[in-house]
Amino acid sequence: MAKAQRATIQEVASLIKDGDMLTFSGFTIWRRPMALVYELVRQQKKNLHLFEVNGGTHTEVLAGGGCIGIWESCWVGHELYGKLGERVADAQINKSFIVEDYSHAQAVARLLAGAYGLPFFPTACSLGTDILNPEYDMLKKAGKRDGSNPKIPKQKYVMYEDPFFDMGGIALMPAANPDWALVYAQTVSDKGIVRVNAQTYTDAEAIRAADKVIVLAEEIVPDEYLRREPTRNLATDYMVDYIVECPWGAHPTGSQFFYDVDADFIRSFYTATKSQDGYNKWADEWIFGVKDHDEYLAKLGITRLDKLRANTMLGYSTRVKRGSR
Amino acid sequence: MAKAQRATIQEVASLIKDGDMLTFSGFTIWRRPMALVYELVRQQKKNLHLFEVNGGTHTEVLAGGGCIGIWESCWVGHELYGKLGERVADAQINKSFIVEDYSHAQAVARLLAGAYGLPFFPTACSLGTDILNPEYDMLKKAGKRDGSNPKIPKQKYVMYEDPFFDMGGIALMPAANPDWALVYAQTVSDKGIVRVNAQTYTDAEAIRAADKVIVLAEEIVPDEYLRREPTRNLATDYMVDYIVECPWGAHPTGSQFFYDVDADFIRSFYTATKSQDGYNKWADEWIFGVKDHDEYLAKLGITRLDKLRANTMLGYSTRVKRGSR
Amino acid sequence: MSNANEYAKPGEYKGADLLAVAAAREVNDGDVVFAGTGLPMLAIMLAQKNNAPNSVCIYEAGSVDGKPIDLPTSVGDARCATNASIAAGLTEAFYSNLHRGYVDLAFLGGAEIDQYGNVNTTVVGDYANPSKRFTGSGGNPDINALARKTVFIMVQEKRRFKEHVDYITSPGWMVKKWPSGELVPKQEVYGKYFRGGVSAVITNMGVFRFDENGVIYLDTVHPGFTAEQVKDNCSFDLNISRCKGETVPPTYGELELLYKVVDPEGIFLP
Amino acid sequence: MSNANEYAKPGEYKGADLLAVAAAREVNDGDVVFAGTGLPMLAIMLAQKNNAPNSVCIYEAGSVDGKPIDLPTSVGDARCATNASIAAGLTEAFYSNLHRGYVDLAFLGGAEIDQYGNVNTTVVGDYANPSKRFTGSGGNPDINALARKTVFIMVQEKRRFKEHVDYITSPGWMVKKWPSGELVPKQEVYGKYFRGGVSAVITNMGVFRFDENGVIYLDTVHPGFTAEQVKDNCSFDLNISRCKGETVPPTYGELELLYKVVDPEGIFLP
Repeated sequence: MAKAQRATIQEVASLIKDGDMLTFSGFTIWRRPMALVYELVRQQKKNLHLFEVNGGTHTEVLAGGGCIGIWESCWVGHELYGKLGERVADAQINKSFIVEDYSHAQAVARLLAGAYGLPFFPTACSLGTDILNPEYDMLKKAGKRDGSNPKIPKQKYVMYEDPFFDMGGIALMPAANPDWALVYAQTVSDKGIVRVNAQTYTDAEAIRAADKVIVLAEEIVPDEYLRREPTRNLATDYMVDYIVECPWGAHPTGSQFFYDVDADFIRSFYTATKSQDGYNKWADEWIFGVKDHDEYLAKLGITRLDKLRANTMLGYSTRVKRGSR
Repeated sequence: MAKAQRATIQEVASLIKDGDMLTFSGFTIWRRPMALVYELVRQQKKNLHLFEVNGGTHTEVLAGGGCIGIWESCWVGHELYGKLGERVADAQINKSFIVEDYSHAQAVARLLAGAYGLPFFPTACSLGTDILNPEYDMLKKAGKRDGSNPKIPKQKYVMYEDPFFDMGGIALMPAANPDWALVYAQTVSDKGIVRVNAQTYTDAEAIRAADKVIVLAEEIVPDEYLRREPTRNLATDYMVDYIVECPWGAHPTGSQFFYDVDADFIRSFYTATKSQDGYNKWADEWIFGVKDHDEYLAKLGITRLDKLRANTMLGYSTRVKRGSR
Repeated sequence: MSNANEYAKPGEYKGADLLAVAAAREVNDGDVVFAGTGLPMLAIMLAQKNNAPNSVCIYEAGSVDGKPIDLPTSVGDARCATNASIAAGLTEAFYSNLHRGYVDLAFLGGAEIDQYGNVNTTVVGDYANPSKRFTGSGGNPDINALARKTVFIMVQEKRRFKEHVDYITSPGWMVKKWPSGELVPKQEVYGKYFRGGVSAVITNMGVFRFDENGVIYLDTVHPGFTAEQVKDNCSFDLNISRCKGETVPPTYGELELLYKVVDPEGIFLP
Repeated sequence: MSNANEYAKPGEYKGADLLAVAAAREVNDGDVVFAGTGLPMLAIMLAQKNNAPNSVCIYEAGSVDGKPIDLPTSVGDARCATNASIAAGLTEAFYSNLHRGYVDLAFLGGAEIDQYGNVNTTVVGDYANPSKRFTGSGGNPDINALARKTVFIMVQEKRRFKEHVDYITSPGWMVKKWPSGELVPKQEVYGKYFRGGVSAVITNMGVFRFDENGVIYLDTVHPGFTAEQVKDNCSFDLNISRCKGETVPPTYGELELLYKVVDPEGIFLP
């Protein structure tokens, strides 16, 4: 049955406890639940266990904010607008949190297993690499694979010989079932049905894999409208726990058919956050310096936001200057 | 790249060799490639190896036609219009072909593994049942699990103990990668992009799992039209080998938004085919008695077909009498 | 209707009516129900229009929470997807929903059942040399295996209620552990995937439940039948000592819903 | 353009131009190409508009065979899905397409590479105590592992061309067999999943290929450079004995396509 409750960003953020395991919707710099991510920093969450198929600007915001205890993923950066994830890099080098690397398809395998309620999912991707180096199992090195934390599998992966077709050895990847999926979607119904535009990334899997789901949506629409085209919906209402209507909630990441990536904003974030001091100054201005999402938007201003607004036919902005010409 | 060739029912049927492994689109009595199934009987194919997530009227047509050598599935019947699959039942009882039973979700697991290029897929469904009784592995009993046929796995399933979360034993189901997927879809583009309406059943998995794919479509449309809404497409052109435009190609099974199930036709088929003699008489009239699909449709007549035509808003017929009132 | 809540008297309703009504009453409001073809579809639609308006129905062909305008005749019917929240495929139904653990109640049929609630829908006789073939498992054992509760809807006949079924298609409370095949409690085979099991069997003669040892007993007998008659229609020694009386008959309101709203065309209720 | 097929002279094009053009020439018409972010996107779009009009591009975020009107800046960009045949997710890209075996050519970048074509995009130094962190693997090792051929596009620097990379992120011709970690031929680790491997590495100085033993050698040197200069920009002893001459420079037509059609906004080509 529908169980999704309407709530505010502050309310849903307050439900997330230090040490909880989180995953996110989106892909690198697209459809990230940024308004909620900022609020997690504002509420100074600690020791969060991130499992994400891929990282992005939101990961850097949380890393710099000192919110992360464990980061399991395969990639972090800002795509064309910042070639590295400097806060995660610092953390790995200074061992301020645990970094566990998987490949992209291995991370998808883990989330698929979680979404399907399977203990593991097999994959032949990335065999023969240092990603599978037993010496580089950082959670094991930290003594965290003893079974005491039900969210941390007893092994990073297991090799298994195909008994059916003699294909050879294949890697079994353990399920990932985070406590929370923090999702940004373009549209959610007043009962909790979720719909996204364009690529679905791993959003459907993240929603199903997580124990609890928060959906920030650009707009909340009447349930019956989304039921007219059920083939276009990503998740049903009983998979969602909280819904928040939050226009521009993915900024500075992009939201197909609503707004484009704010390249300048991400570029300046990247430049500013190459050092922790730089991050702190940036956060003082853009996270702690604004009370909430409304103040954040007011600070950005309508002129900037309108430039990002998507062309209704193309689904992305034709007004932003993207290159040198 | 697009490689799909236009062809006729006769041409594509002639490409399927005796002994080939086949799977089908659709679900029980919906979206089955019936026009092609009839032609397989007309061309008197023998010893076909059917792997299907579930059977239906088309299975009975092939069973009665003497086309089947191995049937791996979980169910056969005509839903409300015929409570058993009499031709398959006779074959199992008389051992005229091999019947290998899986559960529905186990069969889905096998097709998913095939679609993803995995050697197996895990499932906790239907543990503790006689479906997993080693004594009832009929392909093994027939000596067909010796690895000589690459389409028959060396084992029916393997139990594996979860090494990650101590969930217990889970069944690993071997991949199914049929030689052919025989697909009926409402729409295919002139380059081979496939789109279906309403439920997708296991059509996407069948197309990806099979080595070669034949698509019978109600209509062939210009490629650019299907590219305007890529989220609605089921398969891309390079996954499809042959396309056949074949209106009413799924009759007597249903095709959402084109026509409903022909309940009377299936009921009379079921009644007629309780004995092999009855089947033979039926086939003489409806398969061998008509030269091709056009003659079949002419024999059915426009009045009957128009009754089945789907209401354009609801997607099914509101003109057929379905019950006693 | 003024007398909507009054109970109909024997003779005013058919066996199938009570079957559907009694089954519908097993649905708790808000349940996520995974229903099989036939009477279960009738029963869940009645429940949604009566006692469990917030219950949700999943069909294995891939529709989630459909709100059919016209009664579907099978789970793959186009009608199942009308006003659904999701119309996808079997992977969505069996893995993203069932295997993941969203399903509260399995609503299924069966050909034969044993004292532990094991159901056979596959063959009569030795599987390797059967005397009769039924349709086969379909999704019955999958749904029953991983839902938190299962209700079976069946026809009561001596030959259908057996001490041991010829073939366990769908798991009850005592199932087979392979390779030995010994009967063990369901929990032992399912490990942490154990979520519950068969909670009720509803026939045209009575409502059955299961005791602490997973053995079936008669819970209520339908009006017009005696516990002894039910016992006579089982080939094992049915425990009728816990029978707490008559099954509550349908109300006129429920019958009205069944015949006027749920199945006005007379598809499952001629 | 009258002189579209004439070759540009040194000084008339930049290093990145030749990089993109040489990479585009590695695409055979009809190839299913799985491309990573950056220059590979530029190169595949050039190939589609020039020598391989029937090639198809998959991006890991879930778009298949998109026909972007505007150049995407990353693989998850909304622009990737314009006029695509499928817009789905990573499961579609990595499993239904890559793992199933539909991909002919992987088109990828890299930070460091060794003589066997192993690529590092993860860390500098010991992984447990790194001195520098790159972005991480992303889909690079997955795509490279299961495509039939891989082309890497990289910057040529002595510190980037190493005898052994600090961390094998993406598999070359000699990979690590666990738990021992000994270097073995890729086939040995991939079994029947072996479909091929790295076929070319293209830098701003030359085009490299691999010999029968899976060892890299210089195939052609870009105009304006000598084989010795390339050798000096590798920290291992590069085999230049098989260098068959100069890389064919871009044509004016290719440059026109790159700057006017593929990247008119100056995103990858300032």
